[in-house]
Amino acid sequence: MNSNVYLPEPAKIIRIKEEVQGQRAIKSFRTQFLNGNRFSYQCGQCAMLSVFGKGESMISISSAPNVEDYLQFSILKTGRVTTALHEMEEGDVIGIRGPFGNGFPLQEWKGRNLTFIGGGIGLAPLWGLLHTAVKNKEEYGDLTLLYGARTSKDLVFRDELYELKKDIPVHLSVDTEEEGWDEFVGFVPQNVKEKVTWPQNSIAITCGPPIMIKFTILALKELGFEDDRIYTTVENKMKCGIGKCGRCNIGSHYVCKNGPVYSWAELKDLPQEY
Amino acid sequence: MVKLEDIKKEAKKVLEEGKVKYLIGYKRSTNGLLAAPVFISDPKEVDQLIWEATCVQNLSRFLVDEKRKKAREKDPDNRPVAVIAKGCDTRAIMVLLQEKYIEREDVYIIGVSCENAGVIDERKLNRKFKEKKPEKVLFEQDNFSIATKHGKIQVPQEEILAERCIECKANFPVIYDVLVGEKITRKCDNYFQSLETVESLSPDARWDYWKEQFDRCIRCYACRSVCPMCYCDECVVDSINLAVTVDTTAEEKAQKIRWIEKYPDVSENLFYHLIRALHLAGRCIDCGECERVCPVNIPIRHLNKKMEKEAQDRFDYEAGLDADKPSLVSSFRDDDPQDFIM
Amino acid sequence: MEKIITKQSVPEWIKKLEDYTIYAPIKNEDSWSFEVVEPRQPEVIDLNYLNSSPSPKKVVFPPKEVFFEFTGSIYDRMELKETLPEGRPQVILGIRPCDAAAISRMDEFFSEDVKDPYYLTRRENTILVGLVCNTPPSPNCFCTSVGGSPHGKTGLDILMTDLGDDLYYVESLTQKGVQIMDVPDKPFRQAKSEERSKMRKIHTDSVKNITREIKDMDTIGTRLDNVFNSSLWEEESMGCLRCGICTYLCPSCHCFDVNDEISSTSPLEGKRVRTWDNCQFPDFTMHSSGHNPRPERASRLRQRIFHKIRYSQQNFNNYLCTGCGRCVSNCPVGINMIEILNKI
Amino acid sequence: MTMTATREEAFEPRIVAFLCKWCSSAGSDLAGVSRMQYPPNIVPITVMCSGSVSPLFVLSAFNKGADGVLVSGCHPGDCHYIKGNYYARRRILLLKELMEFVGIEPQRFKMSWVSAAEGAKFTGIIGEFVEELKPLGPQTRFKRSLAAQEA
Repeated sequence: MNSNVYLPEPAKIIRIKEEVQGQRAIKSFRTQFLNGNRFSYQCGQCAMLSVFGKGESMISISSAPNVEDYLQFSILKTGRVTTALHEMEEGDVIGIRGPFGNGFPLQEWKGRNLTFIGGGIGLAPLWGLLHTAVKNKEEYGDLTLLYGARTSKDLVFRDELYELKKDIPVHLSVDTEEEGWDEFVGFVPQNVKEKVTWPQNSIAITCGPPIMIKFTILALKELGFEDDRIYTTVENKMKCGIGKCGRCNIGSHYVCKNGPVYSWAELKDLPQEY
Repeated sequence: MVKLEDIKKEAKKVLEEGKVKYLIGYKRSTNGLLAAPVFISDPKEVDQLIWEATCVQNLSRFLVDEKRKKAREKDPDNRPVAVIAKGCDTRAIMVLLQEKYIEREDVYIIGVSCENAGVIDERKLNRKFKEKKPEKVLFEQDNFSIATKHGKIQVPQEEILAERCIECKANFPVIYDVLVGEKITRKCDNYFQSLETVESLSPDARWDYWKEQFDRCIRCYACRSVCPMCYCDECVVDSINLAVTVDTTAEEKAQKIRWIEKYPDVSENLFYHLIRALHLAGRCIDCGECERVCPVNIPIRHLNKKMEKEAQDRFDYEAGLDADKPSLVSSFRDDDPQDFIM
Repeated sequence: MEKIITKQSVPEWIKKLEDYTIYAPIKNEDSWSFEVVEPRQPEVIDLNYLNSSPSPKKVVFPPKEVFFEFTGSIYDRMELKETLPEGRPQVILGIRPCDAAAISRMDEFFSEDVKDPYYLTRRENTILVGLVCNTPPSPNCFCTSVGGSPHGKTGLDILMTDLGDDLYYVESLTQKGVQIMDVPDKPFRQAKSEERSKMRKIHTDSVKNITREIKDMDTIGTRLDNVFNSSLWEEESMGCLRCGICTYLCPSCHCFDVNDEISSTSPLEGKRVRTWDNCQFPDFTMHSSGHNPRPERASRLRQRIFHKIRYSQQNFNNYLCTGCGRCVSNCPVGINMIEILNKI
Repeated sequence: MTMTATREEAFEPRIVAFLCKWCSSAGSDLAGVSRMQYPPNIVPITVMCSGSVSPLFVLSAFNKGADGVLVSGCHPGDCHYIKGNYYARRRILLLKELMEFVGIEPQRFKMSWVSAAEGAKFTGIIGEFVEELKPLGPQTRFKRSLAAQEA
């Protein structure tokens, strides 16, 4: 990447997939750098996406690091930049800087059972991690995914999820009853209590709306998970990505730099300013 | 003659009776000469209150905070808030009532008359005193009595009186629940005297003058923040809308117009200050706080004063005297001036 | 190098530094600010000043910094032109030791880990000429509580001491300092030993003249941690107007915002601009969803004080406050960091 | 610009005109269909009523480099919404006074009443406006500086 950390690298959107429609629309964007550059990163890291003229937004990279052809970002339409991204088409040009943040300590988890727990768009930061673990299945214990959304229409990566079921157990859930839904009905933390068993030698990785994360952690604690076996990612408003602009801090930590991945053991001692 | 004891007595009484949630008054500051706002709910604490010519703040500003806070609370205490208010401050309350931002029963006004005096301009005082550190400034008949380490010094009023007090139209409360002091009007020959220097300049010279002023602005927005009339949740100069809820759509947020850039530049600063002055036309009651708080000494008050003058001269309108009147820009008369229209 | 210059010779010295942009305190009615001195008019410099109202940080960290310009079209290609500041050398003349120390804190911050090329380019080209505070420029000065001194040398290239009698004692502290003292027709002369002892006496006395103090700074970190969840912040912030005076005037506050400014839509032309930002504004941390991690004035006041004292201690083993007292003197409602820290 | 041309000859001011849909905008159309000539210096923006012209629009036009701004609405008594132009009259007066107080050239900001039948009046106003603006040169006072950052 450029030696000037504030200078984005122009990239082309090569594929757009509509994941969720409506008011809380989600699209997945695959991008390639115009100059053919590659960009090495770890699972859980983020990148700053520029829509020139609109601004920047910090987005987690949802493709796995071993994917060489593209970077994927799954983005919920929520503000100025993300709305502009949603209006873009394949072939359009954006800017990318990064990667930023610490990433998941996947190497340290070898030999352990990994339970991935996602809610809504919160599956995106886990997606690359999940795929990396699945690809190297033999290095880990049992891999499990629990994922839920408000309704079945709000689930992201729907086709891929059913594909994934061939490899690992996938427990889906929706918040309320709906016709034709034969999996769990209820909130993700409830599903966690139901499906996750004795946590010995297990790591739980959760991401989703703050309220979901909060109750999922409570559920995991109840199941006997120790604080340093629970991982989550934090998001805050960001402008620089390198711990300089000063707004994403929780205590003395900058989420963009020291985060976004935290074990509950670290996070519980930091101020609740996220 | 306003006696501090009388203010304390009224404050204590209203707090003891439990009629009000808390009281907003003035206390001695630890930062410097000027008083600081104090929020008292325990009647025993009324002894902190002071009443001097350093009580510059317009405490009605905190009624806006109170309203915002109440809106967030699930089970709010609906008792009124007591506020110690000078003449200009009560006119601000009048505008808040006129615009139905607050209701009369939301506030208990302990009106205090400035009685032919007013508050000081700290800059004038510092210019005059330089090394002799003033410690206290009290009103005394036609003079200010200033306590310093070197003893008391008498200074004629007009030498250190704030410009806005010299040009004050009502230095006694226009609305109150209790009144401390007497209704005495200060004499003033020309309420808009301070504008004359700038008005008499040619357009080019006026521009040179204001350009220099706006060039200094660092856009800390203290003028907006201190203003009781700048209560909008969404300000046109902010880049995002603060009134976002879970129901605000992404498009609404994306379409928020950015009228000006965030950095301080003459053009952007000018835009901000002019829009603010226009939004205050017919609403500004000349408490002068915007100018007082400005860390780079921009004569912001003159912009508002200009609007006040036009409102009075052209439309016979004065702000903050009547809560039942329609506002300046939401009303008109058939014979409003139109000689400027082609 | 330790020299003497007469006050009358200072303009002469400045005139000779024509390759430099000179920033110096200039009086504007009731206050001072650091402004560019026209090369031919060094007489406007007022070194007999207290301290500037806005801090001189703008010289190295301007309120507006263009990162790059972009041209093109989002449908096709986008060209970026990096706009690093020009390397013209600049001098801040007469900076107070607290403000110089603040710049040195920013140096550390902007060069730590990932480097900030804009700040560092400006900074590398900046020479700081400090002026000792014989008496505190503000009744709210408290530099000695936060590791500074009215004659502190941190960050400075030259330190000047007003000896009275129309003389400055000028001490170069770095090679950069030596460089700008080395001008033709030297306006300087060697310092005599009695002038040196006079300078020392002034330095010793200057420390004694600081009356404001934050007590027990050695335990401030843990004491702050203990009151993180206290109602103190709510009480102290009751009057807070959520304006930007405290942070914008602060010599070491360096948080910023980044926005795109468009000058043409077709072709798309514009620039990405960094501006100052402020932790006291509610939109500073507000997420796009409307969720705000620091929604109340209390949490924002706490953030400012923690950032200045506690977080900087944890991250840099230093304070991000150098005791200039601007936030105390200029707060419109009398919020006083010194008093708050003395309460806990 | 040739070397011999004076600045006044070469300078073509740009005027942003906020025209009420019900009258002035129709008036300008009438001027057009009647083949009346008026200088091509205006950027017309049709608004629903002169009363809907916020001071923000005017300041924004100047901020983005307009050399002159015109707000044109219906004659008193003729407002499609009964009172909109009366509100405009007050607001625009305040805005004009304020802008002049900070030193904008008074010639740069105008208001007019032009009915749908007054194509000729519209033509005249624009012509006169352009002539008044030419000697002033480009408007720089309220304009956002696009110059590269200052040192």
